[in-house]
Amino acid sequence: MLSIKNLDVSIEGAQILRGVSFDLEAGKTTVLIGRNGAGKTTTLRTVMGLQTKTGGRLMLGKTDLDRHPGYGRAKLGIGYAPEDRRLIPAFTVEENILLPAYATRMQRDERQRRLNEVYDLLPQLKTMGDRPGGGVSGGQGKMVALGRALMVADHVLLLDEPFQGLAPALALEYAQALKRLREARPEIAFLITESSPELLSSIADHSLQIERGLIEMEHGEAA
Amino acid sequence: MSQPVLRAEGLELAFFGVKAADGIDLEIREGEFLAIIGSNGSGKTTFLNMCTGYLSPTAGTVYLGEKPITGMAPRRIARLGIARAFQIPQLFTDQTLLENVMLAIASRRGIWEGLKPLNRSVYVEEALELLALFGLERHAETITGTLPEGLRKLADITLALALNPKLLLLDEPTSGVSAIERFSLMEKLMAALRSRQMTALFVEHDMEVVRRYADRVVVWDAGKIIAEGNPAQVLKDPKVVERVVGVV
Amino acid sequence: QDNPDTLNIGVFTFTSGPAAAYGMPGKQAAELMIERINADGGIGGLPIEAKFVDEAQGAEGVISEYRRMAEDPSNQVAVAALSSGNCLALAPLGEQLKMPTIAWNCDTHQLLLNDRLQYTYRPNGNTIPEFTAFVAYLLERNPDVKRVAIINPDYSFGHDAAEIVKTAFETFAPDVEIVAELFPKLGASTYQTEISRLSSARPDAIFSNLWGGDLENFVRQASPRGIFMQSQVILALGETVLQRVDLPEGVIVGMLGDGYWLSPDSQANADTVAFAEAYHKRYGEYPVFPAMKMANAFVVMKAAIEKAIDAKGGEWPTRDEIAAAMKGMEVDTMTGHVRIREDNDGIVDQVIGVTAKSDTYDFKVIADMVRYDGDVFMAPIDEEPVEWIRTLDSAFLKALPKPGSYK
Amino acid sequence: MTRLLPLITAIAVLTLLLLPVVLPWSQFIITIAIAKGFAALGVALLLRGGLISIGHAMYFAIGAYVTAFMMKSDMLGDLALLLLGSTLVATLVGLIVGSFLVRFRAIFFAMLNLAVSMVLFALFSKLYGLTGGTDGMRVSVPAIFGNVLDKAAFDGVLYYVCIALLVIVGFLVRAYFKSPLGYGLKAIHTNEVRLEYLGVSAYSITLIAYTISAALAGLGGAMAALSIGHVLPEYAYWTESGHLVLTAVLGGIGGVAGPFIGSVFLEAVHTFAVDFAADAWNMILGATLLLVIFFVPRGLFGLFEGKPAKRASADEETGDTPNTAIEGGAK
Amino acid sequence: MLNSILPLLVDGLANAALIFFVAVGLTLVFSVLRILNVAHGSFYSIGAYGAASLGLWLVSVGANPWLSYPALLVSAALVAALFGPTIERLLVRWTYGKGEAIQILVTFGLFLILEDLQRMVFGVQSLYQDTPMTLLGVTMVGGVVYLNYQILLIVLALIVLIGLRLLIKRTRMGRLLAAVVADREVSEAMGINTDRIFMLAFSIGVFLAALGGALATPTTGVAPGLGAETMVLAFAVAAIGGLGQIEGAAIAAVIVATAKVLAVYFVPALDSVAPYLVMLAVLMVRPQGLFGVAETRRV
Ligand SMILES: Nc1ncnc2c1ncn2[C@@H]1O[C@H](COP(=O)(O)OP(=O)(O)OP(=O)(O)O)[C@@H](O)[C@H]1O
Ligand SMILES: Nc1ncnc2c1ncn2[C@@H]1O[C@H](COP(=O)(O)OP(=O)(O)OP(=O)(O)O)[C@@H](O)[C@H]1O
Ligand SMILES: [Mg+2]
Ligand SMILES: [Mg+2]
Repeated sequence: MLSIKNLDVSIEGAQILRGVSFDLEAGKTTVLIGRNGAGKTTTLRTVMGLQTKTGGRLMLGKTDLDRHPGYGRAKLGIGYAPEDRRLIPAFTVEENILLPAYATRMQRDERQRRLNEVYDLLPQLKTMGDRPGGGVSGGQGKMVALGRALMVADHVLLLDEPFQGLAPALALEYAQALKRLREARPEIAFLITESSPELLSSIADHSLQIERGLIEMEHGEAA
Repeated sequence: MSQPVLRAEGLELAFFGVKAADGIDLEIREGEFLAIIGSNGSGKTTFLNMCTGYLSPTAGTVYLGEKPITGMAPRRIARLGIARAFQIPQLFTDQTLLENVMLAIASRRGIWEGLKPLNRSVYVEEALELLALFGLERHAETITGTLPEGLRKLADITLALALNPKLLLLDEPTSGVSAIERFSLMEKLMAALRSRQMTALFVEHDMEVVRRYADRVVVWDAGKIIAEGNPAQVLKDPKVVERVVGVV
Repeated sequence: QDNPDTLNIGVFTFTSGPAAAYGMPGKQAAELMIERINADGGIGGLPIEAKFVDEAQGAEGVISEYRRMAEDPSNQVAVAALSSGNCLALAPLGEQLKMPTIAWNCDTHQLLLNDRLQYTYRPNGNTIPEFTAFVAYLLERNPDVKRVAIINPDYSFGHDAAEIVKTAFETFAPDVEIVAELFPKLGASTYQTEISRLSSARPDAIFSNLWGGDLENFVRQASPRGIFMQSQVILALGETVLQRVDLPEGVIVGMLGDGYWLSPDSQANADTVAFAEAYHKRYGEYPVFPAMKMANAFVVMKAAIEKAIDAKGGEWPTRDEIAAAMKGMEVDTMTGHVRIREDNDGIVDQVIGVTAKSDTYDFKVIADMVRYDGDVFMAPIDEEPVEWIRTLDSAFLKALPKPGSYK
Repeated sequence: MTRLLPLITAIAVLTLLLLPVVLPWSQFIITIAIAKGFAALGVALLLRGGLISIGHAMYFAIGAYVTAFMMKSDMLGDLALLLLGSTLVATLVGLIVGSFLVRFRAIFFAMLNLAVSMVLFALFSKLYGLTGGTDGMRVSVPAIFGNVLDKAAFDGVLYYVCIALLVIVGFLVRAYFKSPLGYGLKAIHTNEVRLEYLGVSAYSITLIAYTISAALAGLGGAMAALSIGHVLPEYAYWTESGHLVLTAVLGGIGGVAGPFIGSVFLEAVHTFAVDFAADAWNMILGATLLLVIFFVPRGLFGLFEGKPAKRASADEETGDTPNTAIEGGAK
Repeated sequence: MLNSILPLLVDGLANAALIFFVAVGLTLVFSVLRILNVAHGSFYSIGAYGAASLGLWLVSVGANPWLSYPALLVSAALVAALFGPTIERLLVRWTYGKGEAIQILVTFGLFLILEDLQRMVFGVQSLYQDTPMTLLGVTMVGGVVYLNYQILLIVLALIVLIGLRLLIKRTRMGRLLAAVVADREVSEAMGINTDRIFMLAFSIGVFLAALGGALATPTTGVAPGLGAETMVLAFAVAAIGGLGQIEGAAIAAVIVATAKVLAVYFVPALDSVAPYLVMLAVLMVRPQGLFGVAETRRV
């Protein structure tokens, strides 16, 4: 689905990613594991066009992502939940979830259908719907960010350290939600970064280890 | 039984109708390593904010020893000996790591030292020593704004340690730190605390960390304390399992 | 010492900012005068070469320009300046650096008040006679005036004028009441609130020494709102806007001196007429009084240098000699006559009149003119001039020529 | 590069000392440039803490007016007294005004300084009896330790006094930058919360900075008043303050020399612009400003400075032993 | 009694209307781009010059005088179309996320350049074009003659206020704007073309400033220096209202204008400092402005 080839990224003269290559397959969950500062976030941001790359290619199916500016990638069906949530504080939770739908000019009924779908998968969100985005805690925010990403994620879903800072109960819920999602939307390719792999063992199909901007080893099927 | 270092009585605070603290009573005893766990949004960070003067509770009082400190500015509370590390690292992002730590040391020793330079050997040596605690000395000359999240977190803890406080409050010290490094971080932290004889409180989501390191654990839910005690027992409490630990 | 090849001078005026509406005619007149004088063989055989300095750059820029100019011995005369703040700052500098300076538009009576200057000369009169004359003219024309409002720009020139006008009313017509005193900011673009205030105060007469773009703005905003119908308006610097805005008839206007290009004296002077025509041809406008003030400053400069050359038997004079030549000098200017008093102040007639339609021009001209003798409103040397006004009385007014007497 | 700094400084000071001998007309311009440089240094100092003041010309004006007032009295008209007195008054006013304003940040800090300076500007222009209104006040030539000189000789002395002060005050401010207080000021910019949690009062840090900056501007104002010989309310006008910020950023806020470099540079550009394109002075200034900001973002001083501190890199091997790299060395 | 208060009211509102257009543009640009645009006042004066020139041209070709009203709007739109996108793209865009000092200085540099450009193009004499004002005639209010045009301005300001409010609260555009305001990067990731939003917001700001200038021409002359003058006032109003607050700008405009009017009527000496005194008073009590929201860092 998404194919990353020889990705090079430098920030302020320091090379952060060195020839990162891997493919995401539809219906499969790929986990990117690495220590702090290894380049996980940078990889995701580059896919979203938030970070300029110095080399390499990004292909979504047959589409070259270079032809699409950062803001166009949501419309192509790539959903992204950033590490630090980044909700719009002044919007309600529901408005936050709907934001990508407005941005990509989604039809009204399609919008509603997807919102309901998100609420089905993540029932906690429904109860928070009209709280302001600035008023939810760190963990709740992760859920909202996932819901928001799902609004447009037709092909690829990028989740940056979704479990970080989640209380274990919530992390389990989150993992279950991911599983439900996996079943409900088998066509999506998942890319999840994580520094603690154990939570993902149940859902990961592939896992990649990234170290200092290099993909170190590749496990075929996760244990 | 040892003296309480910090005591909170009946703290209450709500945001937009959401109760982040709903009658919190808690004591931290001298020399202990107390863990706070709880679901997300249950008010753990808010509690730390109230203890350190960043937020004022609408009711209740926080005592440091016998002295009420509610309503005091964070800097006065800091001078009384409570230091804090943050959930989201709070650093001076356009200065080097070394400068960050030296500034913290200078604050402790009294920042009003006239025009004497900051990078005198006393400061530099102590700062490097502190940085060495978490193996950060290699990054001493790095602008902290460009450090990866995990290292920023460690830097943040180092700044709090530099104040050499009586009581150290740590908000999720291991979140954002990769699983591989989590325990070694905690080991280093415990060593530092012990050698300095500090009392500490830490908010944590990793139950394994709590189990291994906490002397006592307090469980938060929706602004209330729902359980308290020895980690081994508390973590088995069905209420805690349901709301916080989760059933695998 | 060798004779120089050119006569280098500096000319200070506003060429940018809101004050340029007044400063540019000065600059244009200077350019034209230089051209005409040079075409005529220059001064003492030397062509004039001028450097223009924009006063809008602020006092310290102006001062540093002046210093640079004065410290270069090849520069002989400074024609400076427009703004009274700059004039006051440059005068002592002129003494220190021994730079003959012709204060072409420094009307503030503070300039020569306390110091005996050797290098700065003002051939164009000062605020005391200029504004007292308007009160005299108004009281002659509208003896029944009881309520007077003042609207002047908010800086020394405006406040000084208000002080003088109020003192003159107190002296000549003590029953006149000042019903409003407004000082809008210099360069204010809108006067609507002030106009409402003026309107609601119902004054019989409104005095104003607004000038430049400010004056144009005020007139344009006040006239549709009936101010000119409601009150007798006195625009002390009104002559400058006659060609640019359509003032109603009967507005008392003046030109702070005698510098009106259409006055009988000017029209009788072939050189002035030629100058005005050339000016019109070049700049599309006839020379308003700042232009005439500048032109007259050049006339004085030329006369002084020529006098100094004569005194030196044809040799080129030093700066000191040029300055000395101006002492007590009397010159026929393009619009009348000036006599430089011992305190270096010029005694110049005051011309005042009212706006009227013209047969010849498609803009208003000044009719019903009076030409007050320069001496009558001049305070004696070393007397506090505003206090001096109080020593006059209404009998003094009787002796003056009447409106319409200058034909 | 850093090690060359003392050398460059020495050369610069030497050049300044000799300049009037070579180019006499430059003496006045440089005096003014230094005077304004002091004010710009005050502004730059605040900028280090992320505080933009669009009102600092008021302290410049206060320094200038105090000099003018002191000159009016018979006893106080001595150069040393004047410089001292003006700086003192500006410092005091800075302390008082600052005690209200340093609570504010960002745009609000800028705007409030603007507002206060405009009120002061209005006072200077309206209190005719006291300040001479918009015509300003004359500043005659003061004595130097009781010796009365003529203007030209005095200007010469003033020039060298300014340079001496530039060196002395420059070193003091540099020491301040390097002290914990100076670092604390920089910390205001990035994280006040953490600063407070370190037990440091952000309020006091900013108030000290503000007061120092007012003192610097006041000193500059006194020099300008003495050199120009006339003070005007315009000194306090907001565009003057804008120019001070411009000077500071143009020169660079990384070190003490920056604002002075900016100031001398601007005076030079001005001098040439007046000769070649008098009508486009603002345009030249604006374009210069943009060019410098675009191409030398750290200001002209950045050209002389060493490389910025190391940024993080994924390459862990580059993390060499830190001690040697510390600027100035750990003794 | 009423007769003496009424003129104060009309003057206050008419003044407020003129200030409002500029201040609201400034505040809008600030709220979206987080940039205090010092050159904003220049767009006001360029708008004024444009409207006056277009109006004078219409008169010179003998066009129907009623065309002078649309001419005001057209010239503002032209100025916005000409300057908005280009300046945003060439200069302002570069400063995003660069720290306030840089932003203020870049726009200050732009301001200096634009001021000289205007002087080169339009000269130093003031331009004046009052057809729209004369066509509407006058009205007596409380014994004082007012221009009907002044009253029209009040109405127009209200329309702009309501229009902007609707745009921001009710439209998709408004929602996207708000998102970009809060977090540019995440907005981009969620599919918003933030570049376009910024350009649009900046151009709307330019349009509002130019519109203010254009609408002012029938009652004021246009001369060099107008921009600087207006801008400081707009700053004060935007700060008093709370930066980024549209309703705040409206109310602050009324407050500042009223203060000015009261000063002119009762203490003329305070006329020019009135806006600053109001600003000091308001910000001392409410540091974030009347409607501003205090930003606290969540830790
Ligand atoms: N703006 C920046 N300037 C300089 N370096 C940066 C910047 N952003 C990231 N880096 C560097 O890029 C490297 C990779 O960062 P990245 O955030 O991708 O790591 P990560 O694997 O996501 O780590 P974490 O687990 O801490 O989130 C780090 O060394 C970081 O310091
Ligand atoms: N400054 C604030 N403004 C509004 N709401 C707030 C604020 N701070 C906290 N809250 C709300 O108070 C509740 C408690 O928040 P708090 O940050 O204390 O939770 P927490 O227990 O630390 O959660 P987490 O483990 O996710 O960090 C949450 O609902 C949060 O949204
Ligand atoms: Mg990351
Ligand atoms: Mg928390």
